[in-house]
Amino acid sequence: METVLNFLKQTGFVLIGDDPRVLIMMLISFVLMYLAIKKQFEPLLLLPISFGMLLTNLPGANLYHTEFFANGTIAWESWHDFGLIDILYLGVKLGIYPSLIFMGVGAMTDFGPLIANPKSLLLGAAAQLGIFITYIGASSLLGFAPNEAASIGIIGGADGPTAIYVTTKLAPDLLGPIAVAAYSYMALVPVIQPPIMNALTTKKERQISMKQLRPVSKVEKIVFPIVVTIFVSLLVPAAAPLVGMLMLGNLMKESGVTERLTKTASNELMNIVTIFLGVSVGATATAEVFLSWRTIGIIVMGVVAFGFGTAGGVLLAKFMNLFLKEKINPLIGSAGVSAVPMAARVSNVQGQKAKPGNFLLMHAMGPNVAGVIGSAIAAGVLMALFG
Amino acid sequence: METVLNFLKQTGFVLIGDDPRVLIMMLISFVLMYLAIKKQFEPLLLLPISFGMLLTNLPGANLYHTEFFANGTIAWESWHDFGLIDILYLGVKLGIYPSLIFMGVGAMTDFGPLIANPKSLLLGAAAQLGIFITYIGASSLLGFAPNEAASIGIIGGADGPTAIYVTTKLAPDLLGPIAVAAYSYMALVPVIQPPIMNALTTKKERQISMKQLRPVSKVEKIVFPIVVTIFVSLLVPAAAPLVGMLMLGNLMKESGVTERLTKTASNELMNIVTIFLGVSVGATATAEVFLSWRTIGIIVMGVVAFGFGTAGGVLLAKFMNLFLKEKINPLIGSAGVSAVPMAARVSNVQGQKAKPGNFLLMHAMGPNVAGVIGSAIAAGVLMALFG
Amino acid sequence: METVLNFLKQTGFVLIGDDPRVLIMMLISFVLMYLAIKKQFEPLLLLPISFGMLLTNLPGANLYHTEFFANGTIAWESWHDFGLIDILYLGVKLGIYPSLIFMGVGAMTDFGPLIANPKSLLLGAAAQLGIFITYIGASSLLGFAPNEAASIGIIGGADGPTAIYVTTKLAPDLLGPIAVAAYSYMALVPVIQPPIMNALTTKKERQISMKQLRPVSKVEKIVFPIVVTIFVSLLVPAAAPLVGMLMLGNLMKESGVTERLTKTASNELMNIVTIFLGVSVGATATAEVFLSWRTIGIIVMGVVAFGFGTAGGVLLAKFMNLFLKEKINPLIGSAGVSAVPMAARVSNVQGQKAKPGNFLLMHAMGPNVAGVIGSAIAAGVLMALFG
Amino acid sequence: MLLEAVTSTAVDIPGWFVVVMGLGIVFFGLICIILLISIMGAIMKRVVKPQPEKAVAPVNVPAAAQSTEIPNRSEFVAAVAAVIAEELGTDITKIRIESIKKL
Amino acid sequence: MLLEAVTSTAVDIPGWFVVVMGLGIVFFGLICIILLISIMGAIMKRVVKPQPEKAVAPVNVPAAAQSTEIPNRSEFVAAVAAVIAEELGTDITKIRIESIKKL
Amino acid sequence: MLLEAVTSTAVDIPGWFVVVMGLGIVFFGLICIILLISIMGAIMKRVVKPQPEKAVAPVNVPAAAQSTEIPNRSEFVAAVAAVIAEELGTDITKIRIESIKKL
Ligand code: NA
Ligand code: NA
Ligand code: NA
Repeated sequence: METVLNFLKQTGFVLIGDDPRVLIMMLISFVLMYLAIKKQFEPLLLLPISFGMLLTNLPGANLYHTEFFANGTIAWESWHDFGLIDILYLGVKLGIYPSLIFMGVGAMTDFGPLIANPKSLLLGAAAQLGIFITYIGASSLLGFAPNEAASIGIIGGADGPTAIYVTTKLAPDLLGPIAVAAYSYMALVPVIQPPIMNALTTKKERQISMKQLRPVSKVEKIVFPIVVTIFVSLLVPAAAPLVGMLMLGNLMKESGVTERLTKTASNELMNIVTIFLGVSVGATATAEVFLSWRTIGIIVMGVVAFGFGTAGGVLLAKFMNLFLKEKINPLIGSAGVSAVPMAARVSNVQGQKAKPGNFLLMHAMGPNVAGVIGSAIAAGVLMALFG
Repeated sequence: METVLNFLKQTGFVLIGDDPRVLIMMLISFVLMYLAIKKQFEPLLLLPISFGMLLTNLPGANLYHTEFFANGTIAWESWHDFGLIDILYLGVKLGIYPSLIFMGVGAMTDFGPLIANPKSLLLGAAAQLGIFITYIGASSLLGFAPNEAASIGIIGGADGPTAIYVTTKLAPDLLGPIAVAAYSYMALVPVIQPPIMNALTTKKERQISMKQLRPVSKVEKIVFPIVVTIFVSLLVPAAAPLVGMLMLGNLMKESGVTERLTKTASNELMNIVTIFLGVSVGATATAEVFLSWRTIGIIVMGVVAFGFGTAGGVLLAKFMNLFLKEKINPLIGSAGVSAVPMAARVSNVQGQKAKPGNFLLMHAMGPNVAGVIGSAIAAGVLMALFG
Repeated sequence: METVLNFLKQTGFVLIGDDPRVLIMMLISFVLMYLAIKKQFEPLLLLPISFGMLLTNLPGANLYHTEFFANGTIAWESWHDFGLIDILYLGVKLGIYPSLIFMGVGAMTDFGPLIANPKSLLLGAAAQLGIFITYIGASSLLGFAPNEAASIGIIGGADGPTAIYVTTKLAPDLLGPIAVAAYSYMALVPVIQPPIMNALTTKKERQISMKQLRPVSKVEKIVFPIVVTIFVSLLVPAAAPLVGMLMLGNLMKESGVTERLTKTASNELMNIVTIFLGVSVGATATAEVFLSWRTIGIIVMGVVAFGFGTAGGVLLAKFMNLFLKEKINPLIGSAGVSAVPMAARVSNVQGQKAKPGNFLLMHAMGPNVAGVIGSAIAAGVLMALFG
Repeated sequence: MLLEAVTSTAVDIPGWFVVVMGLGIVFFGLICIILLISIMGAIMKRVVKPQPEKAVAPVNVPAAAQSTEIPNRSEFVAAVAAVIAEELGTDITKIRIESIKKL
Repeated sequence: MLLEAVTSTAVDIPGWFVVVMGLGIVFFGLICIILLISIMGAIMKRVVKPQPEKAVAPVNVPAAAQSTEIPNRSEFVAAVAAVIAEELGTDITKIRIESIKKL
Repeated sequence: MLLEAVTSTAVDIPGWFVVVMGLGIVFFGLICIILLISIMGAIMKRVVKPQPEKAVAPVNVPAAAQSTEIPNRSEFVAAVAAVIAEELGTDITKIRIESIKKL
């Protein structure tokens, strides 16, 4: 009888008593699941992340151990006690998953609109404003350490893999809240961006039509990923894993000779990595690290990052119009944050609201994919400064 | 000339002389291949297992080294001598493969029939009787150590990944024979179960028709995996890796928003893991561990486990009928052992034999999937007791 | 100001100054990309290889570190500094990737033509002549060490995974140039072989028609991979990982009962491994190891290997015709080098040039797949001698 | 972990205890899940307006195809397509998908 | 690595410097890529005879379907499908695939 | 492992020996496989009633493409089906696949 009581005392039910904050974390994971499933907030990532968050907060299950990855190291000697998610997490910790996902992204990306209209790149640069403004805000106003502030800023890059890669290198403790914020705000792009876009533009500007893009030759599309890989990797070597894999994927696609590899990179391999990445990133969100004012700070700064990024893109477009003969519709500037292809669709929708039939999608794809390169460069700079 | 003779002495042909038992093991692997290919005994697992068994018993090939995994440890320092299967085996040893397979299983499982008829869960519980009866038999009668007896008992769970996971944790030496027994008996369900089912039921009982199940809402199907994950993981934390991944797969499926992940989890990822798991589990079946009276004991106890599990399910159904207004057809009780979906099909076939047109398949799917959860709980208890 | 200048000094642009040879390596990678994309030289491998070569030669990116894998060891203790490709390279270093690719190859190979006409195996043996002639040439004439000469010889095996596997074991420093040579020459088979084939045969010989092959039963196709696995692994145990996996893939295919595994092994799994293998093998081609007279030696000896292999196959076919009643068309002898299925197609094309309508494809497939087994055996012998 | 206290003395656990304890927890667990399902069902009824997805045991599935309305359209089409693909793989030659429509 | 010199004194980097430096390098990098694209374009025009693959924004793709010869049929259908999927993703409502045939 | 004895003195192995030994074992191995295939064939004939699967050398495969058939038919249908499935998943209402036929 005594033994049985003894047993019951050691179930997860009783262990909850030791740290009831796990209940709050479970609730948070439910909210994220709701957002992922019902509101379709980037479900491919948020559903695994939220489930990982649930699993890690089940007392006694020991699927993930924060202590094995403390202080930027890996407790290899404890391999015998590694839980399932500890092992999946190795791919995050070693920086493999984000690069592999980027390979898949590259295999699905068409840089044609960017090559056809290289000015797009300026918009993709301006929209990285949010990253650096947020860095200042997080470090000066909220007192985050510089490496943490840099990781928070990169939320404004609006690229999940980039945000996760940088955070893993600079501030792994914040991985959970930053990943959640990054993917949530990417899903909220249609909510966050339009008011800013409308506030900063006149109706007349939003009605600007843009002429059809020139055709881009296959050769240009093949040379582009090679040139960008070399140039960006030489300029900011820390960005090489992300940019290199992105462009390898893209080269495989555009070459047209490795179709089976392209298909696998952008489907099965990417899906496998996405599941592993999501579950293990979610698992880092333990009660201890997540339930803190810092998380709220991150969530607040995340929306600031998206906001300033949006504004930066739109304002530069307006500024460029001062000099350009063929005016740019400033609505495509906001697509420079990346959040591919959601932000470009938002530009398109807003453009059609201002003037039905005004298709901006292809024009917005230019800044949109430029933003991916832009935030990879920004990530490289931040990793170099604070790595 | 002398050198050449020297060479010949060191081929595998000559090494066979050192331990001719490998010839018997090859024969056994042929038998298993025959069963897998010709008799279609769970070929997806048994074919890789049997081939792994063949490879490991080729003297000199050194694809797998028992000694590197002796005493529950891994000889990392010998990485330089790791053979191909030693490396694939790491996924078994670290407990990764069974959980990943369970994710795929979850992504293919419909818990609807269970939610529609929760009483099914009692049958899924009763059918775990075989596990514990077998534990007693193996430990008291055959003299197996408790941890070994527990691993043998879990054969009665009729879930391959669960059996492999438990055995890896409790009695890795027995992995080969237990995996072979588990998958063979799962394939033999249509042979093992019907006589027991018929012996324990009257024809009238077998003719009972059951009314159509109620529709289950999408919300229920989504909430179910979350609730079960939390509850089971808290009750028996050791079962969390299995149940958690099973339910993650199921949640991905039922959510309907992560279709590409669901597809990969239940196809390519599962297939890759199945190959690696099969080959490496088969490779543990070296002559030394396999050719022993203990293997025969395991094979005998395995059928005992399936038999008592079947009986448990059927008898509880009969017992429940004493109290229920709407009678259960006791033939669906046997499906509680799991062996999804084979056991449910057996119930259906027997039902139709008793009364043509009496479709029991959907009714049997309830206990069938309940048995998966039931044996995961039983596994958790055994791992907690003997881990 | 000083700081900014300081920064610029440390970009990759400046680092190029430290070792401008990387520019030459980039040029070489461009040439390979051109061959892969425009000339379709085995693009599935050469495109990832060339991109890996590019990435590894971007100064500062540090995606791959030669020093971590120096002297046949792995600097595990430096895991913290492992770059992306260092980690991908582990699969090469541990010998996993070539075996997994061979499993996929096996799952796509039909040994039927070989079983129908076992004499093909003699041609597959004779075509390994190139391997050993090249060994002699590389070691005696060019002064390569025996282990290096053996790795160079295996280029003549005309099987990429075999060449990579052997080189990883015997002379990892030469991995880059040997992989490039092996895949390039495999792509050049339609250029290299025909002149040799024509020089060694009379028009009349090339016009020989061969009678249709007998049907091969399913049972024979199933038994064949099992028998070959056992026999070859016993004869040359070092070849077991390659032959075993090749035949596992083939058995899965021929058994007809594991279709989903076969599909994954020959598609997604193979594609994933191909990408990882290609990029990481390419990354070993650093300026230091690649820009050397040894590389030119390897490239020269590679074509010698292919040439003598071709000649060996053709000449043995002619020799066999001295004794055979039903003459063999000696054009199928050249297919014995493997380079599946390119070399068999070359035989077919030459056959039709000599006599339109003379279909040799199926007849050439016999020696073609025999060459895969033949070079695996040769690889085993060389690894045993010099490993 | 559950039962951890016992682990150290594992060899001493009597067999009947394992059976009682093991089957007991299995039954306890699954009975609790029954309750949880019932609670879930009750909450569903109140909070959510029940959205019956489909009957779980559609005995007469083929009948569905006779109506002009095709429920679960995508599954249906996928199934049809699978059949066609299957068929064409096995050299049957005259198949049409004509007007899978919903006008 | 870039900026390595600063790393050791990372805590001392003033915020404005990070912004100026960061945005500066981002702009510098992307402006350089603009130049590279232009150079690439110029070289293309000279060296390679431009082979326009297709318009990037092919408004009237369906026209292709009018011809009676359909080369590379499966690729073609995949492409058509992709276009449709794309379009439909952006709420356009009335599309038919009618008689993708080759008679 | 085979030839292990030699390994320690690897540098001393004369080249001709490698060639003779190597080619010798390759020929020996493949000749043995010839014998094994023959034995297998002989046993097959006795034990199993031969079940000829199909002719190994279907000489006139290309001919198939000449007919009015749609090559790669199953891929084609699968692609179309995928599109439909996709579309229908997103509740758009008027789609027809009419006459994907092969007449
Ligand atoms: Na961005
Ligand atoms: Na079970
Ligand atoms: Na070969």
